[in-house]
Amino acid sequence: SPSNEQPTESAESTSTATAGTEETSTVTIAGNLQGAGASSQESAMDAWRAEFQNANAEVTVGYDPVGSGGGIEQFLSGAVPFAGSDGLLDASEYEQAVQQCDGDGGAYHLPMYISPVAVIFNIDGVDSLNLDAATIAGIFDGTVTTWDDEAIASQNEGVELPSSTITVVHRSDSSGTSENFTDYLEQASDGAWPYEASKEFPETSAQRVGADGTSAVVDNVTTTANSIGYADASRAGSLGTVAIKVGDEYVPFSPEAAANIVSASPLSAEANGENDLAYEIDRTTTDSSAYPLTLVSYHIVCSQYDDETERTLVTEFEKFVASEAGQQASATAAGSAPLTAELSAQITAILDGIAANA
Amino acid sequence: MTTSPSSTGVEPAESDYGTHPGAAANRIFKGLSTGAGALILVTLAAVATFLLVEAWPAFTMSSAELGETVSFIKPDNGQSLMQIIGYLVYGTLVMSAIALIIATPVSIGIALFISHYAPRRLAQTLGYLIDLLAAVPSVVYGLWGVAILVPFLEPFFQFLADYLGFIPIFAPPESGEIFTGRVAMAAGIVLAIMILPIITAVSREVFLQTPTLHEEAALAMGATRWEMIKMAVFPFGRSGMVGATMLGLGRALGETMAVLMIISPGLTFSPNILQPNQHNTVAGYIALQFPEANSMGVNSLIAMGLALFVITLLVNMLARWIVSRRSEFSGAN
Amino acid sequence: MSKRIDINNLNVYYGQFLAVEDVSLSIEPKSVTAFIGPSGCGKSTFLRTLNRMHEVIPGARVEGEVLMDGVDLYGKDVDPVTVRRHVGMVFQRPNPFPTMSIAENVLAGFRLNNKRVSRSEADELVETSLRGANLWDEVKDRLDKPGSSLSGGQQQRLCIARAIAIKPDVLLMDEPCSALDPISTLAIEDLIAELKDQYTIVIVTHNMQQAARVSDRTAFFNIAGTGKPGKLIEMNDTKVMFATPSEKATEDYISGRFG
Amino acid sequence: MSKRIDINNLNVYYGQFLAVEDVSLSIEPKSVTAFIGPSGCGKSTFLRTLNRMHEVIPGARVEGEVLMDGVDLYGKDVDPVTVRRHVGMVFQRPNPFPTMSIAENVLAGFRLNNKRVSRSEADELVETSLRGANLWDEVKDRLDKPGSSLSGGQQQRLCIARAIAIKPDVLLMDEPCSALDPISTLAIEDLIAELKDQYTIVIVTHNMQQAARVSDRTAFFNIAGTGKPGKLIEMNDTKVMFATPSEKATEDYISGRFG
Amino acid sequence: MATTVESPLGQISRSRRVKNRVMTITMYAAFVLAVIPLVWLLATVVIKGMDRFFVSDAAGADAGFNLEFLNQTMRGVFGSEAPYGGIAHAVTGSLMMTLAATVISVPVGLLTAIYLVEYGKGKLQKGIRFFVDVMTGIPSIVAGLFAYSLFAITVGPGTKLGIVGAIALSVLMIPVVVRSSEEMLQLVPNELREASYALGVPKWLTVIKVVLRTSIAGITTGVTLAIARVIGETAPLLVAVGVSDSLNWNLFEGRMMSLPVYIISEYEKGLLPCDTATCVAEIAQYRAWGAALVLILIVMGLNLIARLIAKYFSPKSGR
Ligand SMILES: Nc1ncnc2c1ncn2[C@@H]1O[C@H](COP(=O)(O)OP(=O)(O)OP(=O)(O)O)[C@@H](O)[C@H]1O
Ligand SMILES: Nc1ncnc2c1ncn2[C@@H]1O[C@H](COP(=O)(O)OP(=O)(O)OP(=O)(O)O)[C@@H](O)[C@H]1O
Ligand SMILES: [Mg+2]
Ligand SMILES: [Mg+2]
Repeated sequence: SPSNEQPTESAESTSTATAGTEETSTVTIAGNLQGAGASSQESAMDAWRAEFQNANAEVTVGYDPVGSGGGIEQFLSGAVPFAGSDGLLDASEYEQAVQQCDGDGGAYHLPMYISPVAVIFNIDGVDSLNLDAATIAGIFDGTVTTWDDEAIASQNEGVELPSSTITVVHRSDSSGTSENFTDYLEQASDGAWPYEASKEFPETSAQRVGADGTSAVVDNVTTTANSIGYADASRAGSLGTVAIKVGDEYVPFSPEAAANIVSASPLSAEANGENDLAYEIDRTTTDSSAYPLTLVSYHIVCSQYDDETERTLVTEFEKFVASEAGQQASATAAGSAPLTAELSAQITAILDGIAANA
Repeated sequence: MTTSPSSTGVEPAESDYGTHPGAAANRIFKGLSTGAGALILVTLAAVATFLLVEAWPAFTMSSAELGETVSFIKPDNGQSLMQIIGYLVYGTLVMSAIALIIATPVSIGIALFISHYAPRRLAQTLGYLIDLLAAVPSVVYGLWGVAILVPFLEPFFQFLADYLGFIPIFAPPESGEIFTGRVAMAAGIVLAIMILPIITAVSREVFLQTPTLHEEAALAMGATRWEMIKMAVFPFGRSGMVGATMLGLGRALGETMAVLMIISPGLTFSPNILQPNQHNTVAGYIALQFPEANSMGVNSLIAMGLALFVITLLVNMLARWIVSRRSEFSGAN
Repeated sequence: MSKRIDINNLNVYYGQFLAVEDVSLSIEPKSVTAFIGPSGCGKSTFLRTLNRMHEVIPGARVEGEVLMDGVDLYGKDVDPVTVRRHVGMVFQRPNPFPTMSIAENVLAGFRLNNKRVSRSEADELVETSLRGANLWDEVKDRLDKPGSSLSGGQQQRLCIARAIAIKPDVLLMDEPCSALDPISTLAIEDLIAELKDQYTIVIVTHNMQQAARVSDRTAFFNIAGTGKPGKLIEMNDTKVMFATPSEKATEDYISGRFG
Repeated sequence: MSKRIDINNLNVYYGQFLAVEDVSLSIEPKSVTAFIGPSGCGKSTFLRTLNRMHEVIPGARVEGEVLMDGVDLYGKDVDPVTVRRHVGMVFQRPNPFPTMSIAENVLAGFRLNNKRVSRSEADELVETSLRGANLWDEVKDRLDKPGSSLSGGQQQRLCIARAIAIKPDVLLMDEPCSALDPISTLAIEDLIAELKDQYTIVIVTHNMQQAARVSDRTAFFNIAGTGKPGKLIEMNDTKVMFATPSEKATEDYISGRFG
Repeated sequence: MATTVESPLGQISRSRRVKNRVMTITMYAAFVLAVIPLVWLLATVVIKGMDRFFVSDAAGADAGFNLEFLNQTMRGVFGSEAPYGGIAHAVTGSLMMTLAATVISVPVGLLTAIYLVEYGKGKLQKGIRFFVDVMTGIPSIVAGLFAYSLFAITVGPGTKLGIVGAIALSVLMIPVVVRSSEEMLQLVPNELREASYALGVPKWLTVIKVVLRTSIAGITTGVTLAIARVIGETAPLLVAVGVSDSLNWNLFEGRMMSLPVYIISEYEKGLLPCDTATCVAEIAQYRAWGAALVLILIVMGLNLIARLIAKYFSPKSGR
């Protein structure tokens, strides 16, 4: 019915009006670009897509938040030209990418969405706590079971801690957030975390509740007194958050600190050459300007696209995502940490390379 | 008016009683409906084949290798593919059983209320109300369950744990305190609310069909209304009630969203339905792991889907057997 | 074990519709009373008011009195369930409970009032009731078989056995033979003749010959047309009624001129 | 518009069960033939074989011949659908289509067969058929009302109108009055008397008086007991049959000694 | 045994009376018990679902009641600022896909039911009956995966179209349609079939014009129940159709949004970052509950339509 069509246009026109601030690209591009993958980026992706479409009225960008696994699967089968992923391709997937991408160059990871993971808690009257990785590991593993435990109290002098049992809230679904969190605990806790990093939160002996998705975790922490959990920092809301011990200092999460840890981390040993920005986040850093409990979500793209339109769409879109404007949009809408200027420039250069790689 | 009974069929139109016009349409229609039935069998065969083919790689890969490829399969922790399937089948059955145990008597009560107790005018409206409940999408049940019902149930669970905690199934978590309502019992209750309207609707229809003959026979002997129901309505409706329950069970077995939003899942064979992290359902587990699964992960998940499919098959066979076992004494006479 | 029933000025309604109008008659104890009349004249309706079975039908209600040995069945303190214990009923189509065995069927009513029945007591009751219904010899070897495995006539006698097992005072029968073959019909008629030594029996029948054969007194009901109420035309000793009916309509009906 | 039917050595089975055994008889055109006999003797079963309606029942089958003006209805090239257009049927309980109006019910034979009839033709057909069924005057003002809004007797006549609207040769009626009150019964009986000028009519009835009143010839069926097959005992002109039956069983049945 | 008190005919034993009373009360209680969650659930959804209708692009969170939510899509909508976005595309998608699923399922399901009731015999009939029951047990996500891989194999990888979702939904819908229609067809009295045959009407016309026509009311109700069952499905649609933020009327081109997927994805967004005067942090929650309300209203609307159809077609009762 026509009444349905109308608002779309009006929605578009209002958006175009606000898009005046955008540096308009010189090339006019048109077409459909479809991606799929991690749902962690969904809110950021909404912002990128909307802004990019505003600047390029003839482009439609879509993104199916089917999860990293699903995104990679679709990328490798050629169903989508780029995927969003919280994790890195494994060896066999790298191999398949060589097959799927039009040249022999395989695929690249581009870190586009950097988001600190906050350790959130709900204690009446307490807004922030200082904890080191070992204590966090103890709490989530069930070796530290009450809030007034010495391990916690010793790091938080002057804070009035209840004696109640700690309820741990964790993700029950497979997720990149869990993987980053457990990876941090495994590496930074000096063995206090006896499990391996994993997308599934392990079955610890803490008094715990598993919840499906970030929202449910946040809801549970919000409604359960004396509980603790972890979630995208942007979702912490008014809940208390933990400043984690890095080096000798307690560092609360912040966008800058999150961006810094990426710059401070090495590339993965398995990375596909220097253009493949697959980071191995350095969880044990002692650099207290960095926040090591950070999730990096990538856009995985091919090093070469034979199809002219596809190449233009992917590279133009990704360049926008990496640009200051793009990063600012996601920071506002999704609370992510903007890329540092150097990283942004590096990504743009890589994308220019792909664009030229006809 | 030819009187040649032995007309050879060369010119059937000559006989007054030859083939009627449109006899072909008759055959076509029969063919179409038989075809539709066959199409269902074909679809089902296709689904089964799909499940088998997709599950095959996961079944044939060695347990250790699978553990390495698929993140959620951990043979070292006692969670090989087969073990997970075992836990999930158990969890599915536990939650469905809770749902059935609650929903069946309540539904039958409501159905009887509508068919034999409520004034007729009222009964119709009531029937409509209940049907509406059947129309509420499961996402909405999930949203409501998690936002409203689960917090409401917590004190009630605590009460159960305090007074009946000595029975293993109602044993509280170690601390003795119900710290979350996101347990198998809660999921079972929401499932019960979901399947209630289906069971009610079907058993109501069955009860309404009870032959007046038998009802009156009981009443004429000086039976009270309840005695009449026991004597005439239940025996007649038994197979219908089983059928209704099976329909409800079908929905409970396959329900994803509502369970997922409510339960704090786990993989054990624990009987403790008031403790979190003990149970999960096949459908729920698939939905939890599917987004982040790699290709072998998807194969493994489909293997679990196959398991659910097989359970449904078995449950249906069981139901049919129950019904047929009683057929010697059936109401159809 | 038999009672006298007096009906005074009884009207029966289905909602707004007056189905039976202003019937007054008396039923003698230890005798067989037959109700005859064309279809739709309200025989069944009237019969059912004698044990308040009409209350089972939504909207059905009565005005008037039904006195059983002087007690008004519609009195305030009277529970219809108790009424039906005293006034048993047998229906047109035999309706044994299909899920019960023959013995259980006989005991069904008795069990309601007596939770614990010893085995021997139960066996005895089954035997006497089935003997009373002339069925014992035919079924004694298969008492645990379902009631529905019997032939129509046997099923009907089983229903009679079930009804007399609770030792009612009155037995109502609504066209008990109309679904049966002639052999079974004869068996039931013989049975009625025996039962009247002990019970007050009221039987509705479409079959004049049957009424003539089994009943002591006959009541003839008629109806003026669709939508009109049924009325009692006359009641008399059966012999008198069939020989010299006092009403023209009765004569017409009996002689087969209509109906 | 009327035919003679000859039945030779007909057996009818329900699965393994022989319901009617070895019946041979002839039905004269433009006359009313009545089938009488106790319940379960196979009257309905036999009647349905005359337009192959028994084939609707799973497992039912026949052996033998039914010749309509010499054509075997069970011949190889004969389509049961066509047979039924020649041999109409009216059932025990009036069954107008509940979703159709009175007029549509009359036209059902055409409408359901996707036959186009012009408006005027249709109007005419409705009127003649309803007049033929003696119903026109009662319903002419409400032809578009649902058929179920009529009284039982009117519904039954509507069913007759529906059956004669397709101009069959033979009209079969299975206890057409047994669910009706006496007034409606008389109306139908009058109608039958009129219809026999045009149609061959076969009627099953439980009611001896009715058979005596309406039929020209009567066939008496009987059954030896439950589970035994029904048989034709004798057939004769109705007057002869009722005055001087040649068989003892017939006499017993007619005089009401059983049944 | 019974003790005679006032009643001249005696009374039934106390225990029997008590039991009868208790059971009567139980029945009433069971009913009330079932109505409570229904009313509660509806009330919750209505109350929470109204929030979004009081937010407008122009006036922000303090706007009066408005229907923007129904007219807007999510194209260009992000974060907690205006435009606040709506469900026009999700409603369209849900309706189109459900409609397509209905168009596929009803003929197949109905014809199968006709086969089972009117034609079926022997092994095939038994088999179909049994497997239709088994089919009700296909987990919905498996149906989605099945449809997705069917198209991945036949059309090409990554084929996500409205029609794929419709096929997934059909797999879930068909058994429900068969089951309910079968029950309804069986309720049509044989008398009517016989009346039709006796008029020389062939079987197929009898089935279509008498049997179906008489049972259409019940079948409609069954179909609505089946629709209600699938219109709330999430998992299979996410897998088979993907998501979209724009209006799409074409089942054979491009992704489509649906209401349940919309609800979940908005619910997942949680509280959004918000530090200006005009932003609405809870907007995603508002949208989720608002969409849930609309979904229930749609289902109720369908139910109502079905009832009207049922009433219109139902056999005309006497006088
Ligand atoms: N449940 C009912 N609701 C409304 N009217 C009814 C009901 N049962 C019977 N009637 C009407 O009451 C009248 C008397 O019916 P009843 O069944 O008592 O007649 P009957 O003499 O027993 O007839 P039959 O010989 O056919 O059994 C009829 O007009 C009938 O239509
Ligand atoms: N559909 C059926 N399947 C099996 N047996 C049947 C079926 N219909 C009738 N019979 C049996 O066939 C025999 C003849 O039945 P039929 O209905 O023809 O008798 P009838 O003379 O019409 O009796 P009534 O006077 O009661 O109508 C009976 O023994 C009956 O049980
Ligand atoms: Mg009667
Ligand atoms: Mg018959």
